[in-house]
Amino acid sequence: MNAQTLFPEVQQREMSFAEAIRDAMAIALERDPTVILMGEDIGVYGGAFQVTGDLIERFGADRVIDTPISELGGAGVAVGAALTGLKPIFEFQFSDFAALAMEQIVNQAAKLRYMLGGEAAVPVVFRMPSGSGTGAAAQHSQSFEAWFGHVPGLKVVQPSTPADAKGLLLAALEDPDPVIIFEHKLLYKMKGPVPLGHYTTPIGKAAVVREGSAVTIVASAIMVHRALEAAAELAKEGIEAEVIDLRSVRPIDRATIIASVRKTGKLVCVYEGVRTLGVGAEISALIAESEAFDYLDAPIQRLGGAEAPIPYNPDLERAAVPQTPDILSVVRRLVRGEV
Amino acid sequence: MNAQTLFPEVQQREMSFAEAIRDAMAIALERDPTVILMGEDIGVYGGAFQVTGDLIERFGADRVIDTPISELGGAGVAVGAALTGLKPIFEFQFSDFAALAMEQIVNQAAKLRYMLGGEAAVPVVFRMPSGSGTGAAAQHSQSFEAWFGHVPGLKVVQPSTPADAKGLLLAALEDPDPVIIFEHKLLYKMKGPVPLGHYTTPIGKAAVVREGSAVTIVASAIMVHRALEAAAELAKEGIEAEVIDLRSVRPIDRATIIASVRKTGKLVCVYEGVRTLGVGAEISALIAESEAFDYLDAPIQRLGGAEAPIPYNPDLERAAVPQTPDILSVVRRLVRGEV
Amino acid sequence: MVENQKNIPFAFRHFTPEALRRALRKMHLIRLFEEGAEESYMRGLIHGTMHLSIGQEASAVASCMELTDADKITSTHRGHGHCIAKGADVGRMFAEFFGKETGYCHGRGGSMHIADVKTGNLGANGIVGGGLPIAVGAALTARRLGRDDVTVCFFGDGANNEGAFHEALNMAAIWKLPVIFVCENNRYGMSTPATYATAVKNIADRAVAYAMPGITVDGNDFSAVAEAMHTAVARARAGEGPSLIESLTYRWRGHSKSDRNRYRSKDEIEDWMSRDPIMRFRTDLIAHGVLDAAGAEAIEAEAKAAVAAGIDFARESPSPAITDVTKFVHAEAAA
Amino acid sequence: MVENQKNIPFAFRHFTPEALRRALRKMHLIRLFEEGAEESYMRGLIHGTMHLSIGQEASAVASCMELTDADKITSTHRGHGHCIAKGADVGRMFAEFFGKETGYCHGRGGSMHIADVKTGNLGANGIVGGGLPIAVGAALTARRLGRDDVTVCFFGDGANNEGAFHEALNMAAIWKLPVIFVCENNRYGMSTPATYATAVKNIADRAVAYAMPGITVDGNDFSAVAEAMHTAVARARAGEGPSLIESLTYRWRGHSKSDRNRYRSKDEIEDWMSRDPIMRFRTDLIAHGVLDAAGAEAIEAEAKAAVAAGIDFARESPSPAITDVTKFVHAEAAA
Ligand SMILES: Cc1ncc(C[n+]2csc(CCOP(=O)(O)OP(=O)(O)O)c2C)c(N)n1
Ligand SMILES: Cc1ncc(C[n+]2csc(CCOP(=O)(O)OP(=O)(O)O)c2C)c(N)n1
Ligand SMILES: [Mg+2]
Ligand SMILES: [Mg+2]
Repeated sequence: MNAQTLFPEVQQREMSFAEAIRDAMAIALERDPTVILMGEDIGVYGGAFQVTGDLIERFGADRVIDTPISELGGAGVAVGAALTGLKPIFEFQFSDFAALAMEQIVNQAAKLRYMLGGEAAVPVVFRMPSGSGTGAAAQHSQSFEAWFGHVPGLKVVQPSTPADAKGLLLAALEDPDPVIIFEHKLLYKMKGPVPLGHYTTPIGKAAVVREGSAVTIVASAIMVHRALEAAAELAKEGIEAEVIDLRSVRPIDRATIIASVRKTGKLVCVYEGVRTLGVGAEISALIAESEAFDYLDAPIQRLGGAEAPIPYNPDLERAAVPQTPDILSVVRRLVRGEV
Repeated sequence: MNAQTLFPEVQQREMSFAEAIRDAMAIALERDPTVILMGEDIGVYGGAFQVTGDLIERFGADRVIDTPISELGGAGVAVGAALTGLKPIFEFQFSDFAALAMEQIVNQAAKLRYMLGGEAAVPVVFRMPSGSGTGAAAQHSQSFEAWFGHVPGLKVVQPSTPADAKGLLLAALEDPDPVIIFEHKLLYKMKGPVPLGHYTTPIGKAAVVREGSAVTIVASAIMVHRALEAAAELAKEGIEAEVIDLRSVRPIDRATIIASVRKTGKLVCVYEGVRTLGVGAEISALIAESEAFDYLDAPIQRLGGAEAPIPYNPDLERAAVPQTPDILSVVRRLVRGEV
Repeated sequence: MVENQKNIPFAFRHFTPEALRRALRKMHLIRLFEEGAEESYMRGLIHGTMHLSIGQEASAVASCMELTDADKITSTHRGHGHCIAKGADVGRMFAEFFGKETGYCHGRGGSMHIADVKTGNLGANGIVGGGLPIAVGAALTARRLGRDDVTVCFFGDGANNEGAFHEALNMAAIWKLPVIFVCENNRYGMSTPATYATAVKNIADRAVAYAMPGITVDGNDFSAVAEAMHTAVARARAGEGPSLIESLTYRWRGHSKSDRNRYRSKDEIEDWMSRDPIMRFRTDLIAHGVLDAAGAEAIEAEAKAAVAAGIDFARESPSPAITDVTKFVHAEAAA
Repeated sequence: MVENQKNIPFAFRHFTPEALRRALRKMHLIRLFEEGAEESYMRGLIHGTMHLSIGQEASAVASCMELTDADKITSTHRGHGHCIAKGADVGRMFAEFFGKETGYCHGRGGSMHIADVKTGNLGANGIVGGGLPIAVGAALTARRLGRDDVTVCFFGDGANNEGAFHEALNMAAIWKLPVIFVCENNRYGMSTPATYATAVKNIADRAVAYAMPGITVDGNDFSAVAEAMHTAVARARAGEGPSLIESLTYRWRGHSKSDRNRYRSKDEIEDWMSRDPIMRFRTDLIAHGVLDAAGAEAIEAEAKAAVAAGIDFARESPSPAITDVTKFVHAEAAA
């Protein structure tokens, strides 16, 4: 429940994360005739995770377009459409399949404006169901946000609440440049209050979702919920953790993170992607080079995914990414000066 | 000239970086009948950068295989061949085109051993001409090492000298798992002493290429040379910089970097890839979480590529990646306590 | 006599009664395995999702009839049938689904990654089209090492629109590699009809674009598939290059566990179910005197027992140690 | 009379003399532009590499004859000819090669990225096959916005083996989009002969795999290309879907500046040079009375002057400010 996107005076409704995204898409399709949806099985099937749902019935197959199983070509069609006047929202069935379309996303979409000296724009949105926890093993459970976060020309967001999922998608559609949205699969069924109608959540802004003074925990996507759970537990022990929902990987909200670490002097980064060269590496590095460095009174801690593909066995799968107890133990050790 | 790979007692010859790689491939083709080369125009053309050169004449078109322009398929054929008993060395014409083959490299090659519970191996080597400086603009100048460095199951190296280029390629061939080698295009013509015959340079080991006590500069690929140039200049000013050639991005040599920073208390990372989420982020983070943290007496500095695609105009292109004067100025400011 | 011979379908001329009975057993085993997996899933013993091949048994088994352990297959997310057809043990398969250390992948892969490289099964694949270039690579190995083994590459109608299909078939063709591309056209890629997603009517017609033979067969007709495979395998072993076989079939179940079947009618499903490929083969076997009704029953009962034993084995097997998350990422360092 | 008409090649029946003269001018402009670029490169005025289309002028110009500014093209690394054929100004093109702020891409793109989106040139592309799906997307926009513009997608023989080719043609076909795929088969992808890399003899035969019309034409015959394009463009505008045209041609120069031409013979090159498409067209124009020798000379001289003026413009133009490295990465924030 990020302060930035909740407007108490605005009417809101309880929705799941998936419903909130669908609501955003419906609003966009309604408001702007140039918006189209593309993806595999997003029509009558309603999307692999039922995110597009009944939109094909409401907006027709001309605007809710089932593609063949052709990720590279499909993404490229979206890029070409964006380049010539449409605003496509392209759904990858799993973010893992974006590995097939890196050429169109990275070599084309991200660079066209620049290569063409500002004479073109590619306002495309790529939606990517992401992360582990569904028992789908190594090729259906990856977290690629660090890859895209490394690419100039892209914007990359990771909502953690239904309200942000809607607001960031609507912001992505207003953005004149390509935006990648990572949607954690385990969040799709999560419910939360969502403002009705059109609104945007700014891209590039993190949210302080819990204030505290003892330690800063920067978390992304589903890890925000684990961090909040840990923070509630820690509070019982007298440890007041400040929890920041990263929300945007590119651009990253340096100011919010730096301000928090200046205050707490301790930083823990929690993310699901592989630890090495993951989002936590960037957060750590931006603090280590910033004015907050002088305020740091302990090493920066990173809790990321294991250095392994995601395993199938459910116990191994859980062990492969940070869980609430892992956050608890690292914060406790940090606060006690054990690291 | 990394100490680890030069053996004064061994016969050596002056070779270019490209020749050293060709020498390694010739030795491998000679020694091991299961080694094959694959890639676009690696036959009579000799490779876009003339690395394979005359190998087709020496080993025939059965072993030096020109592929159609089919990066995804070509890489996949190499993966399938590796899975069933060959040791393919697959050349991407430019590393940028690996964006087309991420699926086979990342979803298949990197994960097959794990997904199959150790029952299979994919001993493939991917060679990737990389980096900017040739006036080839945004789609032919990227540095993707951070992407692959983020992927468990892969090993990723970046040689900076002819001797290491040969030794790391031969080590990659002996490795039972997939290895990605980034070859900086501007290094291909660089000459240096190369031991004759078969030898390997260990994957996962950085090299201290200049000792010093005032500051640690960790650099990779062509940046090693710029760092050494800067260090020579700094020495005249009485600043003794220790220069580490990273050589291996995955696994990264934590021990060597930590030991150096414990000694110098100051760290500058210099790399050509985009600054955000680039290799320097990982180096910074590993120090900030390590026992060297307590020895740090200044913020960690990162000098990476600009947050932009590589531009065509040659002056802009140079401005887009770290140059020797940039290293000089950041080290001077760091040593003077200005950051 | 020659005339008579011609009226007998290929399979009954070509295979020994023993081989045909083994084929029937495998088909039953596949069906019962899938049913056992489905039930285990319902009972919460299996995690994740799975893609059942019920209805496609004839295609899988007939495709593997002439393969030895040295021959390779690459399979798909819907790969249980191929796996059994190539000779896998259902106990180790169930163990894998149950995430156990005794599974084919030691519990790391699950349904979408079952493989048995040693006997030539290079694995299921979670990526649609992922196995296509890998199969070509396996065929390249055979060529390079001077072996005469062939690789059979299974993929679906949906996969035929992936770029990997095009690149793989083109390379196999220009290098005349010993690979047989078997497209199991079960009319849908998830919810998307092949008639919508594929520009051409018969996927086998795409063979023209690679100057290779292409043939469309009734994938529920064991003999038709076996005959097409026989020709293609012989061609491949003779060094004459690849072939494309389109095997028309149907999956009775939804795409995966979360499918609500909104894209197809109940009538359509029932129509296909009324033409069960196993019963069809069994009837043919009896008609050609390969076995009698009691013999068929015995084969089915025996398969049932094997499945039950497999599930027991899986249930009783140990799980991997949680501390072993990073085991198998790389080869163990030589001790 | 009807009989007579039939003996006259399509172009001379279909286009006005004025249009044909403009076409000749464009062909000369392309040739002279390429020569000017080559010379500037030799003199160190141009950085990087470049891919010249000398020898392929008829194909580029004839393909764009019936396109308006609303129609789109996607081009390739060998795109100078397409760019000029679609109406680009050679001064701004040279300025781009010289890395100047006045260039089409303000010096950021260079030869491989020249585009002019406003007049429908969506750009050259450094990625072989990169433009194929983009072209399909442009055609989708036209359909969605109810416009009748078409997109012409240029690509090479080498590109036809990329997966992107397959995926793009399939989608264009199933959605019946207004796109014309023009494969300029100049016999080589870099050093690799199409006869080696492509499994099928005529690339146009691959159209069968997408149930679209496919035709192979002599790409050095202006009229033949124009006629095939006329049919395909009419089909596309009428909403009947895409076509594939294979235009057989040849590049006189090496692949890029670093090519040593080891994969082809001097004889082969000379043979093609002796059949210069520009001279062929010029001779035909004179034979059909569209202009006389003096008129042709005048056109060439005028093109020469335009190229010289373009080089001057480029040389005198300012370079971008070095501090502007990150300008154009994103839209400027609204002021
Ligand atoms: C590259 C890729 N895209 C999408 C998916 C999701 N997906 C899994 S199976 C499937 C349908 C495949 O259809 P088909 O090839 O016909 O095989 P079938 O399921 O019918 O056996 C899809 C879209 C995937 N796993 N990989
Ligand atoms: C994806 C990709 N692979 C490889 C290259 C390197 N390359 C540039 S042009 C070229 C040959 C292209 O051949 P073709 O499509 O026939 O076009 P032509 O050069 O003959 O005009 C190659 C291999 C590239 N730019 N992009
Ligand atoms: Mg199917
Ligand atoms: Mg060509």
